[in-house]
Amino acid sequence: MELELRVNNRNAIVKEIKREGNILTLAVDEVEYKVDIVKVNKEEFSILYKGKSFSIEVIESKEPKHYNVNTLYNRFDIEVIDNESRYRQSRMQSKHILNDNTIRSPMPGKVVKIFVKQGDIVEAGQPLIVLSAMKMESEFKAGLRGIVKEIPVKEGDTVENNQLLVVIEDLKEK
Amino acid sequence: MELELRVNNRNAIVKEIKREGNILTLAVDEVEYKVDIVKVNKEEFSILYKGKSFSIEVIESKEPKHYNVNTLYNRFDIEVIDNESRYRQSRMQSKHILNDNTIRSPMPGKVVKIFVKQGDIVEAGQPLIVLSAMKMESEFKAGLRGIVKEIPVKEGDTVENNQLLVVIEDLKEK
Amino acid sequence: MEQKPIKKVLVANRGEIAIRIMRSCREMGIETVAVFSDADRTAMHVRYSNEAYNIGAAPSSESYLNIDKIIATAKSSGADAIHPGYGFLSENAAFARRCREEGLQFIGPSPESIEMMGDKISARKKMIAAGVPVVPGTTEKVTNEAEAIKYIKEIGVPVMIKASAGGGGKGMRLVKKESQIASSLRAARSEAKTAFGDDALYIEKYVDSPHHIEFQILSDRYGNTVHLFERECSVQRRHQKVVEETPSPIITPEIRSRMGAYAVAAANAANYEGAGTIEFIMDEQLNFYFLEMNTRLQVEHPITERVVGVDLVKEQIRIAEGNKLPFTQDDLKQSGHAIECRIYAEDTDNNFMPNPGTITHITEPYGFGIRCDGYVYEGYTIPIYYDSLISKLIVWGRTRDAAIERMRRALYEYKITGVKTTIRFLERIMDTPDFRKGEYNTHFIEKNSASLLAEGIYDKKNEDIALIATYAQYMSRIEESKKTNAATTEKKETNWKRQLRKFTSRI
Amino acid sequence: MEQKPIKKVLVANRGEIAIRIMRSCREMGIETVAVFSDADRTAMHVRYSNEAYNIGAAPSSESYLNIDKIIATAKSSGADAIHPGYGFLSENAAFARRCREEGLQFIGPSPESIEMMGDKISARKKMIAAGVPVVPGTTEKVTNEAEAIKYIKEIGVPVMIKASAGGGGKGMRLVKKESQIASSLRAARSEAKTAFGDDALYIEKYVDSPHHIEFQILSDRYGNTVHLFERECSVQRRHQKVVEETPSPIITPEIRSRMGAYAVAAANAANYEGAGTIEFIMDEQLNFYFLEMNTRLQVEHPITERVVGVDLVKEQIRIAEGNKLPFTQDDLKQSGHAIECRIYAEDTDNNFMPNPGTITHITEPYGFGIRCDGYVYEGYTIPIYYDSLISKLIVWGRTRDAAIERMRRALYEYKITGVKTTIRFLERIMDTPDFRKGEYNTHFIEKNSASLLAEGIYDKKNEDIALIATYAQYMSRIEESKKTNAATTEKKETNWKRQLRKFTSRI
Repeated sequence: MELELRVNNRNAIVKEIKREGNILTLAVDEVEYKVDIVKVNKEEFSILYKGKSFSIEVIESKEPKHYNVNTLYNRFDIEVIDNESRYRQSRMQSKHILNDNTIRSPMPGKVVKIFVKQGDIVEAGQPLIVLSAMKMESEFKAGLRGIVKEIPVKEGDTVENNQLLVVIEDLKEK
Repeated sequence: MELELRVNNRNAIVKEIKREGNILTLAVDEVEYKVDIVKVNKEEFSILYKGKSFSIEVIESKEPKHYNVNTLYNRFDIEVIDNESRYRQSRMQSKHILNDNTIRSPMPGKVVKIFVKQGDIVEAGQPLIVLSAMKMESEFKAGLRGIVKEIPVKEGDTVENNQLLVVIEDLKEK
Repeated sequence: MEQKPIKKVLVANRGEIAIRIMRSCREMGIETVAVFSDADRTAMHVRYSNEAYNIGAAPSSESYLNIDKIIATAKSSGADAIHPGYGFLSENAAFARRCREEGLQFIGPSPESIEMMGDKISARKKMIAAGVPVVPGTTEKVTNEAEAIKYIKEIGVPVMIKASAGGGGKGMRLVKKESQIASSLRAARSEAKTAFGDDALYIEKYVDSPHHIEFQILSDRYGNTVHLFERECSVQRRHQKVVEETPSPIITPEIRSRMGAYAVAAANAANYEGAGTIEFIMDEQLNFYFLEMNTRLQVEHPITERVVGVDLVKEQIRIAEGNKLPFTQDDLKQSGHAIECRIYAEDTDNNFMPNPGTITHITEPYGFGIRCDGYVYEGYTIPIYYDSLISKLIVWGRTRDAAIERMRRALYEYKITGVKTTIRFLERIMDTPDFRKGEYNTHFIEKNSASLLAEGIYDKKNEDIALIATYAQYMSRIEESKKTNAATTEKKETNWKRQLRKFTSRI
Repeated sequence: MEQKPIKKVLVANRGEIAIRIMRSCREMGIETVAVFSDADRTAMHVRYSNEAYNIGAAPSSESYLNIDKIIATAKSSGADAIHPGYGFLSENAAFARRCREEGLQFIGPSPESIEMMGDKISARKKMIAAGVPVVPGTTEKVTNEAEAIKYIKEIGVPVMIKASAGGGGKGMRLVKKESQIASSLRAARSEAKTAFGDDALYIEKYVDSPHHIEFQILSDRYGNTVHLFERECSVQRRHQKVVEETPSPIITPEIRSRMGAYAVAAANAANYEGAGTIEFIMDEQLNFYFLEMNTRLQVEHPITERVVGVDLVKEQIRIAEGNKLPFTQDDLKQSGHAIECRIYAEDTDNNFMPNPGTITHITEPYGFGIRCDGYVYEGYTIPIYYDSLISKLIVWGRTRDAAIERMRRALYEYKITGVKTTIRFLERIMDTPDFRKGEYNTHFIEKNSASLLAEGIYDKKNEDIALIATYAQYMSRIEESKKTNAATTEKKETNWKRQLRKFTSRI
């Protein structure tokens, strides 16, 4: 078995070499590991590697095929890369280019105030929308000069993490 | 929906009458309840009934269709009675009659000593087998006079909860 | 001595403080009533209480601040007292007065004391009269700009302009140069007007690099007041406390006893009843000045409980029942050292943006000298409407060093998955030399922000081990879902299936 | 003063005590090495340590008692010290001696002290010489039956016959009538021979309705010894402690200081180093007698830690490093009251039969004054080979009443599902009037067994609510499995599938 995993901007190949009971030999990229691994409950593993003991939580994230992995000292966000996620990734990257033109909510929250309406011309740095979460208000500003193309939310709406708030069409692009 | 549940030697019928959002109206035997019920995680429920708050754990037991149910002050062992378990129950009851003739382990443990062998005639009260669990040894005695019919374990064996240890054939029955 | 035992308490709050209050009630054999908003049906305080009632929509203005609804719930549930916790209605004199009018025991001071200490200017006056040192500044509300400019020039910059009705850093302006006076005055006034509906200001000499040190007091209704020593609260981020400890690493026994005596005098001047806190600011030369009084329980009260050995919530309740304090000042001693770390659901890599969401996993620390006052649980979704404080980790050690060592160990053990938290940030505070040495003031976080917010150094070996565990988890998950498939091949009647789906999507 | 810092400790134990020791090590910056048997690969101490090594088969004789293997593991892992915990090798002089020979620091007393105090008769002699009161009885091993009968007739029944090499109640017989002497002697001798390979006995005057009170001591290698006051351990079931508290509800300050002085004298007479416990029995008239010394950490040490404010494991390590005690007797005070409840995996309705098994769910108590030292976790299967103690719940209160109130609250919050535990039984102890009043001796459980073991009174309303919750859970489970079915309709290559199954059934 072979699996591609992504962690901290690194794409690593984990390849199984041999298995005997709990003893698993595998290669992470070019490095070979022989570990004693047991699953102690639904989300926790105990790994012994050269005598060192690692107690590791591997928890499914809300995002598909993402895992939050906690060791004693570090936290990792690890993604399983398969054909489906490769496709998603390439799609996301092409989206990323447009990021300056769109504002997405970085957390769940509530729309408190919208300063602009569709068709408005906005300057870079102009406040567009105010979000409130947990008693803290955050103001979001235009990243460039442009025309407000879309505002798919209204004041009072509750928004999810990463939800689209405002789309601006770059005037220079025209 | 209607469900038969068994708790503390009582067989109760839980019957759903009406549901609106979290508000569930149902009858437990003849008593009607209108409760506000939410599932807060995989194994826990919060029930408000006439203002009283109940935080309840409902945990699947190792036995099929059995639940360990914990409220703040009480613990219950509740069984779902369906056709399958009715059949099992009747089978168990017929087995129960033979109980005096068989010894089962009341806990997981290890067989330390077996005093008898197949074919031996034993008297009521005669020690048959010693089990050890967690540094404590327990001796099991014959419940009646009879012939040792079967000893499906041997010294040193690890046994599960409820595993058959010794079968004795009643001499009087002959 | 008029005593009236309390049998049932309505807790007009949520989150960790509601649970904390209910625990003491349960120990005292007192029943508890929870109130909750639409967003809090699954919250822990609802689950922990004996009774629970919905009091309105998610925004706190429509629920936790809804005086009429809370009073009505207290009466219909048969509660004889209300504990306000901190925040929400805890320093609302109108609420305390309503309780009194309705025959409900408010567990806290009288409305008159709340009013007197709630208004910064009247509090300042009262303290000056009681001989408690205050920061040099105006004793009357300033509404006239020319007057204000004249006064500031008199006492000299730097000064702090504050809203008289204020709190939480709103309507506050620091003036460092004379040229800023006019614009700062205007800005402060406009903010004060918006935030509190009152544009009255007052002006104080600004204390540079101050320490924030507060004293816990307890007063009964028979004029007895004790203090329970200090809490050092100088680790702050944007006027929000982050770490507190007691004893303060900087004050001397002589200063401690002087400050304690002033704290008692302040409480007596306010004709106080219950638990309260006298906040002081202290400059580099250890000069200290009364800042304000908090007429309620503080978030950081557990460090005092641990070092002095007094359950403050139980004492609040006993005082409200009309009992005398069960101890005198001489009975109270500080023993060892306690530290509290506040754990917020915030994204420290993203300007401490609040991070509500669902808790997917939680592992809490345990062992000698550890206390963890939280309220979130596995599967719980933290709502967007309220405070981002999710837990308080309190440790005790025989010495300050032992307490820091223990806090580091406890933070290592503490794991919350599903939302971002400040746990790693707090670990770094424990490792910062200024904190270790006890040499810090309210500028600590700003001063050390580079190291506190630096990118994590990942150990490559740990990363590979994490990848191996993820590989194993992924494989085992695939297998599990296959097993489930194999196990559930029973056929069910279609209509019945649909009914079930309807039901379970609701619970 | 010769000091040698310890950098890595091998913990030659398992269960809660191994975790407890590792926590203190981690706070001190000391690395930990766990050892485990085949039955303990998934045990918490393996997961909590820095390193972990298998040392043999499940029976402790082949693993946790395997001196050669443990010593070899310590050396190969580079540990410089070994902490034995309690039980297993903790009072094994040969093990302590091997450590010394191999250049490993044994965290505990010298083999000579262990030997001297391990043999009941030599310990008695030493105590008599040191002026410590002992129960009237033989000072030489008794092997001659006629002699024994003569001696018993001299001091008069009731007497207790004990195995000289004994412990844990084995080889012990109470003789109430002269007619029982001969048969009891024979039975005790035969049991002693089987259990310890040594049939030497000794005879003591039997103290009826005794209290079991012990004193914690700490000694450094420079002749300094302090005591950390008493623990009242009279709540016992078959000589197993169940609940412990400190201070003792019955002793006076005057008796406390006398007992403490004797405890220090006893430790000095044993030329002791490290943490140890002097056990006394006390009769109704508060006469007390030395019973034995435990030359190791006790299960119940946390109540002393809480009330005296000392981390005993850290002090053990510091003493083993060659440090002087950091405090004198005058520095140590008792503050408040602590109680420990031992939680066993036992079926209280079935003669306290051990109940190993898999933990399906666990909810632990939290809040002010609560400490929970456990080692089991959700999904963990408790093996059949070792002790049935799964957790210790320790609470503190300003007064004894406050501590009892808090213990009741904590026991209510504590829920362990999957194995039967003694939690409900402990709750009933807290509710028993004799315990509440502090009027109990070692016969407490026997005396109150009717109410302690009575059938639970079920509240019919609670039962119906439990049925409703079960109904909802059953419905929602059916729905979930249906959803999973719908979600996993992907087709996979057959060979690959088979591989996966092989893999995941092993992890």
